Amino acid sequence: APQVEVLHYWTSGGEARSAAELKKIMESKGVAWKDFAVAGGAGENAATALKARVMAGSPPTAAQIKGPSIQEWGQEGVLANIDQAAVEGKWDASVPAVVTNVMKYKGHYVAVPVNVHRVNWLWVNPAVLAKAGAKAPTSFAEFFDAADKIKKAGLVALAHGGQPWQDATLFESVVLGTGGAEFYKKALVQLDQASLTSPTMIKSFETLARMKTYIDKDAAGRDWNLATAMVINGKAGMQFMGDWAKGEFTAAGKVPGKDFLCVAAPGTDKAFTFNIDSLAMFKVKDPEQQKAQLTLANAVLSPAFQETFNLNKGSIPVRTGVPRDKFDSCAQKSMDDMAATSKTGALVPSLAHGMAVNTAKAGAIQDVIARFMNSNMTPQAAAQALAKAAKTM
Amino acid sequence: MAADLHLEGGRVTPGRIFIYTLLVLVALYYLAPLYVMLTTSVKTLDQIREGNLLDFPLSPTTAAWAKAWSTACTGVRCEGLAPYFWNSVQMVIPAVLISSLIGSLNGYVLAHWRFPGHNVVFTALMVGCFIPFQVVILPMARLLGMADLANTTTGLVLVHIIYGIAFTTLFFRNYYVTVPDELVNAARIDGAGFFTIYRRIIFPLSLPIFMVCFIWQFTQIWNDFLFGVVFGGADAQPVTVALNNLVNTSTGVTEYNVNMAAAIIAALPTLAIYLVAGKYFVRGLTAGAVKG
Amino acid sequence: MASLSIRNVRKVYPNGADILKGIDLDIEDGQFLILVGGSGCGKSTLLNMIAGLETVTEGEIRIGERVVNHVPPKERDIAMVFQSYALYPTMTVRENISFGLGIRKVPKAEQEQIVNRVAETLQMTHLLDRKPAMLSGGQRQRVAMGRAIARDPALFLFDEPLSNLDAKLRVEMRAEIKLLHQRLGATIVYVTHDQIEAMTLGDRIAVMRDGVVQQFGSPQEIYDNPANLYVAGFIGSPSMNFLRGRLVAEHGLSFALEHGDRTTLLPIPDATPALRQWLGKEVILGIRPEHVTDADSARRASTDAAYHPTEVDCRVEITEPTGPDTLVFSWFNGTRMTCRTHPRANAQPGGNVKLAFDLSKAVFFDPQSELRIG
Amino acid sequence: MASLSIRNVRKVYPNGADILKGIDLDIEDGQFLILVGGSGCGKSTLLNMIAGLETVTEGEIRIGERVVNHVPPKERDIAMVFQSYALYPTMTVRENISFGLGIRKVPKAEQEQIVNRVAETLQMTHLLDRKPAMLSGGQRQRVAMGRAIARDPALFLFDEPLSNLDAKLRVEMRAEIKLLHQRLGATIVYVTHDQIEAMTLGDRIAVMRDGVVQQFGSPQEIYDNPANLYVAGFIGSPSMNFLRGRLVAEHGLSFALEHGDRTTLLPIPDATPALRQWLGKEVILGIRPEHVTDADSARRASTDAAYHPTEVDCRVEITEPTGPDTLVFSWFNGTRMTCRTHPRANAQPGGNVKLAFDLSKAVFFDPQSELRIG
Amino acid sequence: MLSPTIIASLVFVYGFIALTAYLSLTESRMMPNFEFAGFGQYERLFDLERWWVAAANLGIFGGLFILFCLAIGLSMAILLDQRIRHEGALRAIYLYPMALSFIVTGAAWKWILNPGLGLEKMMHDWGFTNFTFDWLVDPDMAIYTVVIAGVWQSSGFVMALFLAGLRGVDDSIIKAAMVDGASLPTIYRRIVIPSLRPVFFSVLLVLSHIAIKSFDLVMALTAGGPGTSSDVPAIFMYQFSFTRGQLGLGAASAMMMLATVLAVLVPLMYLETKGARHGR
Ligand SMILES: Nc1ncnc2c1ncn2[C@@H]1O[C@H](COP(=O)(O)OP(=O)(O)OP(=O)(O)O)[C@@H](O)[C@H]1O
Ligand SMILES: Nc1ncnc2c1ncn2[C@@H]1O[C@H](COP(=O)(O)OP(=O)(O)OP(=O)(O)O)[C@@H](O)[C@H]1O
Ligand SMILES: [Mg+2]
Ligand SMILES: [Mg+2]
Repeated sequence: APQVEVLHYWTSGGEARSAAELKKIMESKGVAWKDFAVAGGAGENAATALKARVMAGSPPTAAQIKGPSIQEWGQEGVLANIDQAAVEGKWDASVPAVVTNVMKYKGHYVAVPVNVHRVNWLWVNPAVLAKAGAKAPTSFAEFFDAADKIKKAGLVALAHGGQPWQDATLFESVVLGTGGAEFYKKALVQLDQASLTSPTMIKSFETLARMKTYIDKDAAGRDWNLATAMVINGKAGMQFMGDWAKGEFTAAGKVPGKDFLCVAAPGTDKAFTFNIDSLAMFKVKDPEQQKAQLTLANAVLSPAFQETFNLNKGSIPVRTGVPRDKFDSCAQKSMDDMAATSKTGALVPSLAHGMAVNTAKAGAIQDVIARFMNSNMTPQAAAQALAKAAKTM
Repeated sequence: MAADLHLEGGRVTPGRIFIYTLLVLVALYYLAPLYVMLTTSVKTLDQIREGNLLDFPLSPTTAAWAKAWSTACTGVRCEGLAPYFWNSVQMVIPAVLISSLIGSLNGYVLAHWRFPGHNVVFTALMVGCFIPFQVVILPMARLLGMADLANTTTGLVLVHIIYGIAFTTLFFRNYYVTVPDELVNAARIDGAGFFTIYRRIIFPLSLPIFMVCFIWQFTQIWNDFLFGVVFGGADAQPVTVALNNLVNTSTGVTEYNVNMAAAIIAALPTLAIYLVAGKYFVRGLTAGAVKG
Repeated sequence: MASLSIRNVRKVYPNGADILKGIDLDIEDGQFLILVGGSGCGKSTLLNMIAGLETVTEGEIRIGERVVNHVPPKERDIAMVFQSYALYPTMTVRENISFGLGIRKVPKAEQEQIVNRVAETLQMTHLLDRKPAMLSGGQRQRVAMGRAIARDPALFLFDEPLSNLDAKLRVEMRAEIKLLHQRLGATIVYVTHDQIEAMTLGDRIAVMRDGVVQQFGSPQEIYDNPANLYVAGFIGSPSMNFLRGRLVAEHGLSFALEHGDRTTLLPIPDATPALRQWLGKEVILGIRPEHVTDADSARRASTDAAYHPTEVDCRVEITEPTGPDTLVFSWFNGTRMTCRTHPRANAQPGGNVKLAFDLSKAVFFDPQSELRIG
Repeated sequence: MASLSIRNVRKVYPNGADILKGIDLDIEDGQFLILVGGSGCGKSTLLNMIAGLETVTEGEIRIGERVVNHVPPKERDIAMVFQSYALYPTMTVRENISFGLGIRKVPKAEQEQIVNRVAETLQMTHLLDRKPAMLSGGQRQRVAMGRAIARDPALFLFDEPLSNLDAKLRVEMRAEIKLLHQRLGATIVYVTHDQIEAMTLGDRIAVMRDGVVQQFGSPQEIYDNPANLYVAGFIGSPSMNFLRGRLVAEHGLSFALEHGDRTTLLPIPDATPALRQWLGKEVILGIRPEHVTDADSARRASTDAAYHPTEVDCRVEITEPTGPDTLVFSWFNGTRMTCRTHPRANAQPGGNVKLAFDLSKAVFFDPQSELRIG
Repeated sequence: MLSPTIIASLVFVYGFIALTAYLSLTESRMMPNFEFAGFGQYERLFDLERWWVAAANLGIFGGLFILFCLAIGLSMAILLDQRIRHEGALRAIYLYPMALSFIVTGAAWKWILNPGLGLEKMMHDWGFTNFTFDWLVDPDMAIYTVVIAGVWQSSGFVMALFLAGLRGVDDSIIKAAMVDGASLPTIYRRIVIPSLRPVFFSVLLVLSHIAIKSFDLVMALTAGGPGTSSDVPAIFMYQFSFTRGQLGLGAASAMMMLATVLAVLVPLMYLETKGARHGR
């Protein structure tokens, strides 16, 4: 019988429910679903398992891979051409080019996008701000002003978890807010050496250094959702985090716009850092499985799935033509901003979530940021280290 | 040692009070994490958020245990740890038995059928204990793939056997060198061959060291994560992988009570083994396993 | 039963240790060969080679007519009793004894019969269902023996089988083994480093030292006419006394012992021509404790009315009354002497005793080559 | 040096085993006490109690004037040599010997002097820097001894110190210990199950059995006049021969031995009045091998011209030529006898030999109580 | 006669080591690539600050872990050897952490050591507001929390090994020392502990095995953080080989780990075999 084996790391509550939706759709189409879930460390264990499977010559039908990694796997020659599904599903028409470009290797579709996350969000607890006498910030100046007030009120201004990817998330929003989308692209996507050591970058690090002072000392190693919890129950005022944080708020029964606010990270309301989850398709021999693979690809992009999945996960659909009335205000803002920025060129890939550069470079950069966050490194030295890390092959 | 250093017998002296106090304090240190895990697993999420680590559960509930065992999601499946638990059982039993048996045979060869260079081989095996398992993942995957054993329990068992042999051989060899050569020679003269000697003479003597080896191997294999995740595939994932999936949420609410219950469930078989067979462990070690 | 012949056998261990340096021994069917020698001289090595447990580096070992150099142990038709018994600890006595039979596919009924017969011979029928751990040392010894005699091998090998027993049991087991040999007429090679066992059990003794056979002969031959100083000192307990002196031509031929400015003369009766050649030269005199005895006993015991042993006054250092005799350790001209006296001689430490030297049984050695003269 | 007194000492192990059942022993300063007895009779237990390594259940142990029941070992001023040597494996010989001195805070220089003196006494100066693993059994034994004599304790305790040695070394060490005792004038308690050691070393012997002292006396006393059958059989090697028979009034008093329809009469010279009381009753005769000898030797050795031992023809089963004597095992009226003959008697297995029974040295036992008569 | 399984395990160990050695000399990225490329990966490795942090952490962790396990294990064994009542129960308590996987250990300790959740919060709740224990979040101290958890897990096993060793010490040696006048501490210090040498060897072998391969524990407890401050070579290798697509570099780091093992193990084995020949 046709079946798909999907390697993914959607293991926690909301995500798992979303993935289960896909399973249901597939089963309704007569395709069995074999679940290969491997959680942990932003897909580290999944990557290892995947490599072992490829090495063994028995890759899964699809695996959760994203960004430049798709190109790297493409180079290994193990990804399947799914242009046929793209034609059937008219992907080129319904999915923005910024996204489809990532899904193609040498002009052919090898992966299917699942959703878009916006990363440059700032989550705010309005009650805390009100108590401290501050308002939701839109610039760094306002941000620090608000932060000072919250601190004075005896609360934590900035909820954060000291894990390398969270540090990087914070960093990229700061860079985007400091230098704008063009600078962001030059520095963090093209890794232009001059930009990396430029005063703008140094200024970004300075801002970051200042932000550190608003983070409580227990942040190291804290999971992001615990940081979010601090915002939810009023122990902290703000948090930089992608839109998946929304799930935590809603799970706690909070209402967007009332109990919490989603605002663009300071200085980035005209920009959008995206993080796209995607499923890369691996070459399978059995024609029946190949067909199942194509079915899977189209199922992922079907409006029905796009709606339920993204509602569950907090992200937004990757394609057009999905009814938006069920989505909350934050998601709707996200959709608008994405449409707008894709025209202005301010739609930029997230560095922290492996959308901007290949894994080796991203890792090296992440190491530099983590070191900066956890030591007394000067902004100048950090910029130099960043430039060096960018040269990693 | 068995020498009676304390002729005073059971009499209570300040020294003994001190010793007992110290022992009990240390025991508390060892027990603290277990206490935390156990109490947390029967608390409600609210009490966990509000309360103190050492607080006694206010209204103990086994809901978390039930969830961890049978309904928690570990991916698309929401069947709890139960199916993975059985995967682990299917993997660990043959792997422990076979690796111990092979270790026993190897130890017998190294201790009693000395061939030229047996010391070199032995040293090489010891060094082999130190190979970081990460480096064997890819080549091993390729070999398993070629043997058509990738993603099967059989393949996983095989890998555990191969990398368990070094340690089991070490244990058995060190035990068997305490069995006098003359016993083997006597059997050879009585007309027994290699396997007869093993089966009739050596094997019946090996119970204590088999216990040590079983316990060690069981712990190692049951608790292994790395091999399980990369060679287990979708169908043969052991309980540690499921536990990891459960605990390592990347999004969503962390249910500490379920996590703790799951952690304890995953550790139950090994805990049981230590409690039941622990005394054989020390006895077996005394019988020769640690004599370098 | 079979003869055993060992021809120029050498053993070099893989680590280069040259342990046996050309051993030649021959015994006939039904003979009892004893291997003695100090610790580490290669006795067990040789025995293991006969058993096939060690390879033969050079030379030839024959059991009966067959060269067995390359025959594995189980096909050599031998039975061996190990120094440490080597009983199978997990088996009962019965199973221990029948193990070798089972492997040789002897029918069950016959096995049982043999086990019972053996158990009766060794008086251990009541022990058959015990495990070795529940047996005393002597009982274990008997089981080890039983395991060997249950089979009917061409050759028995014993490696110091009594060394772990206490003296009393050792005497009993010695008698048992001797009886066994007489009853079965078995060919036996027996390793020991106990000279009493060597003397009392063997038909032939090979005295080894550092991988070389020093002397090979009957016990009496070796006791009375040791080939060299080593053999003379090794065989006999307490050891032979050695005195260094000069041969002089008084009373026929005499052994002259100088100590300070005193010279003691010990006349030698029936001196051989070979010995006469050494007149005027230095020799070593060897005399056993029982030939240095209290003067009174010596006179009574003398068979040869014509010969009167020389009597000398000596200072007694220690006495050891063993019951039937009293051993006296005394100083004689700067050498410590062991003498065997009758209890009634009543020597006392610190006192003096008149000792009689019976030189008719003395032997002489070349101080350079250490070989016996004559 | 000190006297040792053991008064009604009992030992019950925690598991309820009642091992010592009231031991009374007294030795004076400088005496050499031997404890002998079968395996498991409680010798080591008693020694350990004297050393303070086991608690005393009941009774009193005194070293010198002091009751030591509750004194820990280190304050008892004793030195002990263990059966298994118990050398400290991680220390060199030198360190082994000086360990006890160091603990007693003897100055370094003096320690060195003592170690050197001890090493010289025991001829092991060249071994001082070796570890025990590199020593042969005999050398280890000497180190254990050295460790004990390095100190100058009130009391030496030896637990079967020679049991692991081969016969040759055993004889040498025996002499060494005897000498040591004479030189130091030390008080010594010495455990052994070897009767020869017991006979040759001790001033006093205590023969134990199942936690009870069977006889306590000088070696000669015990050898000549054993208190009961057990002691008689235990002391002496080879063992005393026992014959069961009846006392009849022929040739004064005779021991009548019936076998089938034959009766052999052995006249008893110098019968004591106590023995005469048993006329007509059944008794057990005990006679040592050296008093059953070949007729020829017996005649020669006899001191009493008036008494002529009874001569009997016996069938020889085995012979054991030990060198100075030949042991003959023979059957006499249904009992196996061990006899000590002169080598020239030349008994042959299967042949006959005329044996002379010297009943002047025989002892008699009550078959019921097993106590000696007279 | 050489057992085929020994050969097999030697092949699977040394064959794969050889393969890794070769990969460390290639430019392998995501997947193995067998084109020889010289020692570039090693140069890159030595140039990486993170590698040196990891190596230094292994030194700190390995050293302290082994030291404390030895000290605690030996002390506990000696105390338990004093004819303790309920020895069996105590032994089981000390031994049970060994039964837990490092993932569980790490999770439990992560919670206890977390200043906001565990010990520190508890002390604050009880009124000791000056109490601070924030090693887990202190980049300079994080590696020591790994030591705490590691010692907790393994010291019981070490205790069992030593206890077995103590039970094997010849009685009469101890009696001899008592008669020689030594006190209990002296007996242990001078006589008993020195004769446990082979046990020390086994313990060192097992502990260094655990230390060098420590991966799960660090992963679960600190995940190498804060930042990379508690990184260890095993994590370094894992990340570079599998997550970061720098297989060649990962292989180079694996080779460095193996070299360290050899550097420690070979002298140890030599000393031990030599000691076994002459020492005991
Ligand atoms: N496998 C071996 N390799 C190298 N040398 C060996 C080996 N086995 C024994 N030897 C050496 O050979 C010599 C003779 O050993 P063997 O066991 O034959 O002595 P032995 O005469 O039986 O002594 P003992 O009376 O102590 O039993 C010894 O020096 C011993 O160290
Ligand atoms: N700790 C103990 N608990 C109970 N019984 C014991 C203990 N130690 C020894 N025994 C028993 O006490 C008896 C006497 O033992 P002991 O060691 O004193 O014998 P021994 O006379 O020295 O014998 P051997 O000659 O064999 O050394 C034995 O039956 C032994 O089993
Ligand atoms: Mg030998
Ligand atoms: Mg004893």
